[in-house]
Formats: sequence, structure tokens, C-alpha cells
Amino acid sequence: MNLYSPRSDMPPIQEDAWVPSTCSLCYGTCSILAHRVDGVVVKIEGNPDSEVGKGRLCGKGVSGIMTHYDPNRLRYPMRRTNPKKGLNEDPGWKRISWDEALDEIGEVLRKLRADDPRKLVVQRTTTVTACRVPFHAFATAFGTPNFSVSGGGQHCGNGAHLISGMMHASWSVVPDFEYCNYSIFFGASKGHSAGHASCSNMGKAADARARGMKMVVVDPLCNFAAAKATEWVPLRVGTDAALALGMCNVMVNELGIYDGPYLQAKTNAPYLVGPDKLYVRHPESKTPLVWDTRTNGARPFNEVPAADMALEGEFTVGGISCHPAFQSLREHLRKFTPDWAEKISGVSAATVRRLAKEFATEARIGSTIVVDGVALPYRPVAAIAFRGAQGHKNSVYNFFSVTLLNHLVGAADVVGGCLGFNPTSHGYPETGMVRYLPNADPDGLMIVGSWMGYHYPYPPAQPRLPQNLGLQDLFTIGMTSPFLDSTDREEMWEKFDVPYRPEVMINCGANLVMSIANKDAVAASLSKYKFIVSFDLFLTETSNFVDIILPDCDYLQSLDARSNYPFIFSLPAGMGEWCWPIRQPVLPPEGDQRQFADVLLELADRVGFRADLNAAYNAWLDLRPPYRLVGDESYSYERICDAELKNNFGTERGLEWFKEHGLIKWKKKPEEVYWRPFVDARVPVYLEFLKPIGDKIAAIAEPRGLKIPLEYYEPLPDFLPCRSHCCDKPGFDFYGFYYRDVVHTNSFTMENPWLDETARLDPFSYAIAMNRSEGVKRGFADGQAVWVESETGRKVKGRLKLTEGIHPEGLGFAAMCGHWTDGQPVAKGKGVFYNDLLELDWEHTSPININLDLCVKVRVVPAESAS
Amino acid sequence: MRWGMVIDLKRCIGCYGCQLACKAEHGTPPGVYYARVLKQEEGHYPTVRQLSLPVLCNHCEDPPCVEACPTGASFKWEEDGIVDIDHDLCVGCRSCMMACPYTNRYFNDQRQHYFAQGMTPYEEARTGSHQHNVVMKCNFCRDRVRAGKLPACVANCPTIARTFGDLDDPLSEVSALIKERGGFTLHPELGTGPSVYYLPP
Amino acid sequence: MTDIGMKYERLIQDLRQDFRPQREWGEGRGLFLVIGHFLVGVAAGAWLFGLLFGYLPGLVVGFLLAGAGGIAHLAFLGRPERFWKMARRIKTAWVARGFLGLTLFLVGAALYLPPLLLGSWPWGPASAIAWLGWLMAAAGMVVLIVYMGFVYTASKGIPFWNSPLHPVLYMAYAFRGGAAALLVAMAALGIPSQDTAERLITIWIGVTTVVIVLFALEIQGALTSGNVAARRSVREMLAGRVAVYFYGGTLVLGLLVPLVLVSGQLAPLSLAVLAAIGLFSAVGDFFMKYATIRAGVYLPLDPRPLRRR
Amino acid sequence: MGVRWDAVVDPAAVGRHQPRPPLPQPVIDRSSRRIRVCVRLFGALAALSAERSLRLELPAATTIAGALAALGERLGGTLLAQLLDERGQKRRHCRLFVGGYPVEDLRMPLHATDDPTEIDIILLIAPEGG
Repeated sequence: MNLYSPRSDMPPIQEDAWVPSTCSLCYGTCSILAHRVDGVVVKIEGNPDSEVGKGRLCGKGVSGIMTHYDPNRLRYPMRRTNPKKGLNEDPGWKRISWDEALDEIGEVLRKLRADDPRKLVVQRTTTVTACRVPFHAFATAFGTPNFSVSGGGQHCGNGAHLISGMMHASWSVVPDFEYCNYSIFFGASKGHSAGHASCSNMGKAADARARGMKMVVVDPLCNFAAAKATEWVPLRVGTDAALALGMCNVMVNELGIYDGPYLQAKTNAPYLVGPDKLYVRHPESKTPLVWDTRTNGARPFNEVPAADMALEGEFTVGGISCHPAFQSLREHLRKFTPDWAEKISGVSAATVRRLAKEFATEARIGSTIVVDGVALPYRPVAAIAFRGAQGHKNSVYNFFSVTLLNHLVGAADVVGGCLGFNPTSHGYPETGMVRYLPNADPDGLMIVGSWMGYHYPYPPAQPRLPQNLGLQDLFTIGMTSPFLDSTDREEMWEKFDVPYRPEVMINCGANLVMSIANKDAVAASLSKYKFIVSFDLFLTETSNFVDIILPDCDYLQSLDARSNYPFIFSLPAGMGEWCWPIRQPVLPPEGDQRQFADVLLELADRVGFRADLNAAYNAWLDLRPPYRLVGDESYSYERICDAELKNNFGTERGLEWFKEHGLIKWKKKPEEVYWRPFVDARVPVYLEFLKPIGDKIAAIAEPRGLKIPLEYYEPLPDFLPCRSHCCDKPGFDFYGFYYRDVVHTNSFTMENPWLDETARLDPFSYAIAMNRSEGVKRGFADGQAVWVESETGRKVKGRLKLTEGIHPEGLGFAAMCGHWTDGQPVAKGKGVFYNDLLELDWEHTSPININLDLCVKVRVVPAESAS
Repeated sequence: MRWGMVIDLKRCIGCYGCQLACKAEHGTPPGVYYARVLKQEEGHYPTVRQLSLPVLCNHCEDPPCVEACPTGASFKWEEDGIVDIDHDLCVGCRSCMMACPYTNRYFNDQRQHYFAQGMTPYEEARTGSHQHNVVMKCNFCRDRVRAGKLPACVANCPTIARTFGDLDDPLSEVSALIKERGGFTLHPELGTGPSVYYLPP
Repeated sequence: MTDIGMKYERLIQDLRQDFRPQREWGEGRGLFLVIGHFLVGVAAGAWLFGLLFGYLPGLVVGFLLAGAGGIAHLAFLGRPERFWKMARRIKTAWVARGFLGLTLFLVGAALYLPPLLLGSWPWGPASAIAWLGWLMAAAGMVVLIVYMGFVYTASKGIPFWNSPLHPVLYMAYAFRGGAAALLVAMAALGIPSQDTAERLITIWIGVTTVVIVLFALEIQGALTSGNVAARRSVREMLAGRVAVYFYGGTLVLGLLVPLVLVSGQLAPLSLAVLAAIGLFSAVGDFFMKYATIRAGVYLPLDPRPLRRR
Repeated sequence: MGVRWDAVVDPAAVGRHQPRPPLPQPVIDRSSRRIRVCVRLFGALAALSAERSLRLELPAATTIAGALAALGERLGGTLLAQLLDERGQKRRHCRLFVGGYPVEDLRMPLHATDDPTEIDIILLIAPEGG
């Protein structure tokens, strides 16, 4: 019997295709197969051929259909008719043609470029990785250094990516799921929720748990990773460094367990440091010196076999007394007693000791293992951190302290240890392209081989009187900056005589009003712009400040030749295969939708800097002859993608080949995955270079009245409290923090009705998590409507979820919800807008990596029960 | 031959991949989920455990829904043990909904769509073909299975927590998992003989 | 908000609950099922007592109520045009059996009654056809009185209904309803003999007592030996969503008022008072069934007890 | 047995070995043979300098550093400061292509492959996030 009788009015199927492409519901960009039947995408599945997602998708990935077919998508360019800009100002959108739009934008840009190209701010979302190169290239060619990444980017990376890059030559770190036996997650959900290579990692992490990998999760909230942990260790928000440093101390000073040979060969532990906390250098070559135990003398590190380098001892070189950096570290660690750690983090001293002992012994220092016929160091332990641990004012030391655990036992990019995402690639065998390796600077310290952009984690650029609006050329450790929108931005620019002000913004998809901090601060900065043009899929809260809205194509309608490149970003770490998938259009644009990449090319033509844009593409895509873009020829984006693919994979493998095959793969070698022993570069366990940078910044900033707290630039990590830790206002007894929900990406996915519905069915997604007994103590009930107030009087409203799974002092919020725009009717009014509690100024910014502090001390008061 | 599923609660992380892959596969109306993930909590701070429990039709050996159905619309396939609904026979009395101890049946009483503006092309293609005023539920993606594919929730699970196979075959992976890992079913006390087993977290 | 919108919101809220209430029976169009069950039950009872007392109007009332009940059932079905398919699974499904019972009853009554009521009719009151009709109606009546409780007992998803007492209770309802119906009928259409009314009221009091006892037992059973869901249902009934129907409808209207009337305190037992007793009693029964159905919640899906093994 | 980390290290095993250059000194060879160079500046650099495409005549065997020094003489220090850091090394976000091939080590001598030898210079943007 026919149970699923298709409706009789349905014509017979004409077309039935499975198109290989790439997801874009988050920046994980997993590979997909889109099932298109008679011009309608009826299903999206993972692409089993691909390493990225391995044929499986998260809830967001399979729900992309509903984002694509959302009738609220923008279909036509629109211009605002209401000149007044404000959070509650209706722009009075009027539909215009592309010609009108581009004429006006072109005119604005032409004038601006002639005047001062730096007045252009180029802004993009993190969600759509495909807009990275086109917008970078555009800004580069236009001639502005002012580029900003938001939609979470502001929040996730300044510490995590900096330290992961400095220590592991990659954007992020994961345990080597295939071999790791004991992992500690600090505020990270890798393999258990959203994020880089999320779907692949979910599978790998599950295998690891099934294999019996112990998983200790340090987190105020018992959700994603913690829910699967062998042990959940709740701690006070933002105190990860205290716990990690306590553990380091126990390992080094109580147990005396550390990997000497690793520290000698792969770190700056043996480098001699003087009383000034700086390296003792060779008088001529300026090379850092080590103490050679064989010749009993100080010699340049690169002239001494690692085994002969002293890690401890007091020496006198050229009249100054000095000792190996490791000795400083070891002495420095002594003050971080388990009891001290307990006082700060709330984790019992006994637990600190036990975790340290377990981690140190499980590391099996000195052991080796053979993988694919190659003998390699074997250290089956990993300590990883991510957004939770790093989203604070003390982001750098929090993250560094956690990473230090790995480096003390040599569990860094070796079998079973803490792995960067693909820091080393020997290249595609047939062409030798897509090849990169970390290398060393004159001090022997590691420089990443591949990076997202050119702000390398090490060595930091020398601070200068800032020319960039984000001040990253002064605070050179910082990457994404709050100072484009901060309440004190003008003050800062004046302090440093920044000779110009932002006037025009080109935005791609970022919803700045929601994704940075409190809406009023961001609104104030946006309303100062003379002209804002924005590529969007939907109207957002930010659209209220936009002059011209351009209807973008979504991922099912657009092209991207490098979905998962650089490999350090979203290609899964560990053994397996290299994989280069592309994204291709599965469906045509609707209405007047156009992909941003093509529009940017046309704009360059109109404004007259196509030659610069071609040169920029050549540089960003590393195109070699004969595939370089020539002169000011008007290439289509298709042509450029085709050039990149042929450039990397050979003439016969252009866009057409990739459209048919979807991706190309080749095997990873153990020397690539477990590269550490094969790359002659060291990493700093002693951050010597910070001090001079700090002094330099202070020398520039302090005469101009900006005090630089130099404790942030000390070579050795410490626990530095966040603002919230110093708040003693009575009644403010919760640490508000936010976490990334598994069904939501930044502020983007709440408009997807399937994801919204799933979030509504989830007990946490749209609620505020509070410890049950703390809630009951205060007379709160599950589901009760409350106001959450910051000490500065900012308020957000939401409903409580009383749970046993959260630290008594924590108050957990998921994702960036709480939309209020009519442009997204599904998302409107769902969940809580946590960011609105965040201050956006110097006081709440890390003075070293300009990371915004994402935790707030709050009080919770009942709200009249509004539905 | 009796199709069955084993869900490994140790592997499952509650990402909702199954719940939404299922929705995408069947185009179920708003609020209707053939496969769901329930979130539960046990213990007291700090020794607490968050559990994700994926649920779907249990395709019982002795299905109360089939017994309660007056028309035979709810029935069990002889050849593979899948409990299914013949929507042409269903009168919409909902006795099966009262009989199912696993709350996995829905009454589709009207044409529904997710967006206020009406049905999307996708919904026209998928949701549109559902009969109204009849009961709907999971059928182990029988069309996919007969085409040699795995059920959507199994094929998509990023943690590979779901295994699908023949419970009658003692050598099948599902049988082995149940035996080795102590697979259990929901509400065994009701004697329904579910074909969906769980492995302890 | 639109009706669909509200239904959707409620579904989402229900799916979030530990104890998901059943809504398909008793809410919206589901109300017709309660009405149908109620009418059919009363009908069967009325027919029974009509036969016992040889009281023709009782039979007529029974027939009419059953007809109305049938229509209510059709109004409840999602696909009424397919109603006849409900006869396909008599072997297993109580609903199918009930459908057969009702069909037998209606057809039988339709064969049996007309010759009794109308002078000239193709077949006479004593004809084989009438006799066959009597048999069918009687058989149908028995099925209708018996089956209804089993429909609920067989609903494994709603533990509160699974009590073995449920069928007995529903039979008692039928008798109480039948007695009530006859009391009303007599007031309207006249009594065959004085003692009929007295015997009826005695029966009514007896049955009512039985109902109260059975119901108390059922509640007590649910609270003691019942599972979490059953206990939750009792809470819904005594102090939750449906408490108002239970106290107001079942206890006050269905029990207190009639008892007061029976006691004769307010007024001497006249036919009118008897009719009032019957009406209130019937209303009470309706709310009793309504409350029981609405109080049904699904068994939670909770692996925790199992994992402890 | 425990692996000696430094024993395992064999940079040759992975080909490219990164030399640690001392600060590159501009070599300007005074010999007679000269090569013609066409330097093209893009993006911000173009905006900074009057001429965005200029021809230089340099002695043969001049290093890239030498060419840049010559460029500095012609266009002034401010522009050069955009390309080189205070230690005289190429800024990382400054991309430099000779004959279309990227150059990182400024000590590489200019070989007159094609005439004129084309040098493209562009400044990329440092910050990135996500």
C-alpha cells in the first residue's frame, strides 16, 4: 500500500540533484550535500566524503533550509528615507535599484578615498567565513587599515587565538582525541557543542569518551562538555588562571614532575634572564644565551645541544647574575599554593592537588609511541581552554596558565597531547602549494606558519602612536578592538592624536548593536557615521543605522573557493586527511539578491581601484604566475575562485572540477600532525618580550594621561582579577556570564524557526541559569521572570531556570538572544540580550590584548510576571 | 527481521542534530517532532549530571497503539517490525495517542506553516504532502531504509550515538551492543517490547 | 492570537513539561468525545431501565440519546467520512467494539421501537424482525455499558485511566445515568406506576453510593499503588487544572444538590424534584467523566530509575 | 626509552629550513651592469606616494633590501617605514612580489629574469578575529 501518497496535484519529478557545498550557519563551515528537487532544496545532509563534519551535521546545519526560505529575507536594495538614526528610529526603507545603490555608494567611496581612505571602516561578521578574503582584499585595496570582525569575533579571540597561536601555531587547540587519555577543559566545549570543526570534533570526542578518555571540565556551568565529563569542576567565573597556576605549582614544586628535555629543546625555559627580567644576550649577535652545562659557560642557545642547557641554577655572565627562565618560573609558581587557588577559584585545595597529580602522572613523560611507522613523543594529556576562560580582562594570563600545563609536561602537538588545528602542512603533493610550517625568529621563538590575517601572535609588532581607530598598532598584542565603538573612543583618539575619524562603514552581516556590548554605546558610535552600507540577509537591530541595505545571497546561493582554508581554523586537528571543500550556488538569487563578493568587485570598478583590488587578491590568495590577476582587468568572482583553485591544485582542477567533485583530499602525515619535534622552533614559557612591549606602550600612553597597568605585561603569569571580582556592592552577588548555545550562532540563528523552536523546547537556551538552592534561598521559582541588573544600572529581563548544574555564584546566559527588530519576527523577543549588561570602555578592557571583559557582577530582582 | 535502534547515551551530547535532521527529512508541522531530545538533570550541586535523552517511536514488539487502533491504520509491518500508520485508513480518533506510553504521536489537525507569510517552497514540497486530521509519527524512515539508507536521525548523528540494525539477528551490531553494554528500554514494566534501546551514559 | 497560534503555544509548553497533559480527548473538538461517551452511556442505562420497568418512553429516550451520542462521536473524529472503517479491528480495539455496540444498538432499536410506537408498520411488535431488533439492541446495550471503561483502561499512555476499577466505574455511571434519564423522562412523560419512581430513586441512591465508593477507591488506588503520572493526575483533579470541574460539577451539582433534594428537606419529593435530581445527577456524571479525562497526563520518559540497575 | 626531543628534530625531513637572518644590510653593488626594475605600489601605499608605479635602474646583484633602500631614497622614509620595521625587517603584513613570486627574505638578490623586473608591493590588514 502506498502510505505517503504524494499529492495528486504534484507534477512528476523533473530534476533530482545532490550538490556538494558548504554550510554557513556558523563559522564551522562543515561540508554539506544539498538535495535539490525541481529547483527546491528539500534536504541538507552532511557530505560523507569530507573530513569537515564527516557527513554529519549539527542541528543548525540541517536547519539551513529554513533560513534560506525565510520570507523575511531581504530581496531588494533599500535606502533609508529618515535621516535620523537611532535605536528606535524607523529608517523608512525605500526600495531602490542596484544602479541607484551602487552609484551612491561609489560616489561616497570615491570622495572618501580621495580625502583619506582610512576613514573607511570595513566590518564583517564571523559567522560567514566566506566574506573574510573579499572584504580584507577590498579594504586593503581601498587603503584603510580599519577592519573589524564582530558577531562574536569581538568576544572570542583576543586571548584564545593569541596564546593558541603563540604556543601551538594555530587558531585554537583541542586534545588529540585519538590518543589523549586525560583532558582538562577550561571553559571550552570543543567536541561537545558549537565552534571550529564542531561536527567533526563531536565525533572524535565521542570516540575518545568511548575509548575511556578522562575528561575534567572546569566551568561555572554544567552543560555541553561538563555534561559529558568524568568530573565537573565548578569554579568562580573568570578565575581559571588561579586553578591552572595552582596545578602548575603542585606539578613543578610539590611533585617535581615536568618534561625537562622538552623544556630544554622546545621552549625558552633555559634562556638566561637577568635581574631586569630580560634575556641575557650575546653582546654582538644579540642572541639569547643559555648556560652550557658541559662547557660551564654561557653560550648562544643555537650553539648548545638542548640536553646540555641548564634549566636551573644561579650564574654570572658578563658581571650580571642571571638564571634560566625556568628557574624564575619555578620560583614564581611557589606563591600559587593550592590554598591560594582555593581562595580565588573556589576549587578545593585537595582537588587542585589531585588534578595536578592526575595530569602530571597521566602525561607519561619520556614515553614514545609509533604512529604510521614514525616514532613520536607520547603525552596523552591535554589542557585546553576557549571562550569561557579567555573572555575576561585577564584573558592572556588565564589562557596562558592553562596552556602552561601542557608545556610543562611536553604535551604540545605530540601524540595524545594538546593539538593546534593543523599548524603544519607540507602542501598538496602534486603542486607543493598550500604549504606552511611554523618557523623561528632570531630569538628562536616560534612564528606561526599560517594565520588568519597578518596580526601574528608572535613576535608582536612594535607599539607606535596609533594610526588605527582600533588602536591595535599601539596595543599590538590585541587583535579585535573595542575602541571602534567604545564610549571613550573619541577620548582615546584625541589622547593619541589619531589624525582622522571614521566616516563611512561597509558592513557584511554583523549585527553590531547586539554583538559587542550594551546597545547604547554601540548605537552612539554608529550614529556618528556619515554613511553606512550593509550587506545583510535580514534587517537587524543594526540596520536602523544603515543608509543603504544590500540584499545578500546566502550560502545556498553563493560561491567560496576556500571554505575551510586556512586549515588552522575549521579543519579538524589530528590524523586523517587534508580536505579542501568549496561552496557553490545550489539555488539562484531571489529578487535582486547579489553575493557581496561580486558587488565589491563592481564597486572597485566604479570607484576606480580595480588594479589595487586585483593586487590585493593576488596577495591574500597567494596567487602565483600564471594565475595572478593582471592589471585592472575586471575579473568576476568566479574567475578569481577559479584562479585560486588552479593556483593551488593545478590547471586541470579549476572551479568546474571542484563544482563537480565538491572537494579534494590527501592524507596527513604524522610529521604534519605531530609536528613539534620536527620544527626547529621554541615557544615561550617565560613571556620575556611582553615587558619591553609594555614599557613602550606606557612610554607612549602615560604622558598622554593613560595609565598602563604593567602587571599585565609581566613575563610570568599571575591571577589578575576582573572588574567583577572587585565589585563589593551589597546585593550584587552573582557573576553574570554567557556561553554559546549548541543550537544558536551568535545573534544569527534565532530567526530560524526550527532552531528557535528547538531552543524554546530546551530548558536552558532562552533562560537564565541560576543555582537551584541559591534561587530557592532568595525565593525565586523556576521559570520566574526577573530583572538582572549590573552595578552600573544596566538591566536585562528574562526567565530563570533553576538548576543544580551551576556554580552558586554564577548566572548563565545562552548566546546573543533577545532580538527586538521587526525584520526578524521569529527571533523577536526570544531569549535574553546578555551583552546589554556589558560596559564598553577602557576600564572594562584588558590593557594588554584589549579583550572586553565579558563577566559582570549582577543582582537579580523579581519582575512582574510578563510573558 | 526486526529493525531496531540503539542510542548510546555516553556518546550523545544533545546537539539536536537528530531532532532537526528528522524534521528536515519529514517536514513535520510546527511543534511536531518524530524524534526529540529531552534534557534531564539528576543529583545535587556539585555532583550533578545533565542527561540528554533522545526519544522517538519505539516500534514496540507489542505496540499498544496498534492494539488500540480501531481501523488498522496503525499497524506493524510483518517483514521488518516497523510500526507505521496508513494515513488513508486513519479516522483520527486518537486512541493510539492515548495508548502510546512514549508520547510519540501527533495529531495533524490542520495545514500549518512556520512563517506567518505562509508555506515556504520547502514546506510546499515536504509538509504539504501530509494528510490532515490524521495521526502522524516516526516510521524509522522506512522509505530511506528500504532504499538502503539509514534513518535520517541515525545517518546524521555527529557523535555516532545511534546504531540501526536487525534485533532478530544475534550477530548484528545492535544485538551485540545491547548485550555487551547492557542496553535498556524505556518503561519495560509496560511490556511493550520497544525496539529502541539505550546504552547507559 | 489566532486559534492555531494558541494551540501551537500550548503544544510547545506541553512538550516542555515533565507531565505532559493529554489534550486530544476533552479539549476543542475533543469535547465531542466526552459528550458522546456521556450520552451513549446514559442511553444504554436508560434502555436497560426502560426494559426493566417496561417503560417505553425510557427506551425512546435511550434511543434518541444514543443517536445524539453517535453524532457527537462523528463530530469528534478527524475523518468522520471514514467512520465505517472503525469496524475493522474488533479483535483488539475497544473503540471498534464500542462502534459495533453502538451500531447494533441503533439498528436494533430502530427495528424494535417503531412498531411499538406507530400503529401501522411493515412489521409488527411481535414479528421476528422486532424480536431480532430487541436482541441486537440488548446486545448493543451490554457492549455500550461494558466497553467504555475499557477504552480508558487500554490507554497505556495515561496511567491514571489504567485502574482496573475504571470499567466497573463506567458501568456504574451508565446505571446512574440511566436511572437519572428515566427520572427526567417520567417527569416529562408520566410514570407507569407510583412505586416505579420509588424503586428508581432507591436504585439511584444505591448506584450513587457504589459510584462514590468506586471513585474513592480509584483515587486511593492511584495515590497509593499508582505511578508518578497517576498521582499527578489525581493532583490535577483535586487541586489542579480540572479541580473546578470536579468540585463544582461533580461534587456540588452532581452529588450535593441531588442528595439535598432526595433528603426532601427543600421540598417534598414531587415528579419535578425527581426530574431535578435526575438532571443534576446527569450533569454531575458528565463533569465526572470530563474531569477524569482532562486530568490525564502522560507517563514521563525517564531512564533514571532504569540506569540504577 | 625516552625520546630526546632535539634528537627527533630533523628539519631536513620536512624540507624548508628557516635560516635566522641577521639584520639584512642593503647591498649596493657599484659594478657597471645594471638592471631595470619596475616597482608598483598598491592600496594604502599608492595613496601615500605621489607615484604609484615607478622605474628604478639598479646595479646588478642588488638585493631586494637594496631595491627598497633605493625606493626609500626616491619616495622618502615615511613610505619605507610602512614596509620595514625599526629593525629593518619587512613588516609581516607588507607583501612583496618579485616577478609575481612572494619574497620574505630581503637578502635575496634581484635577478634580472624579465626586463624590467617587476616588484609589486602591497600592505595587507593585520587584525582578524573569529
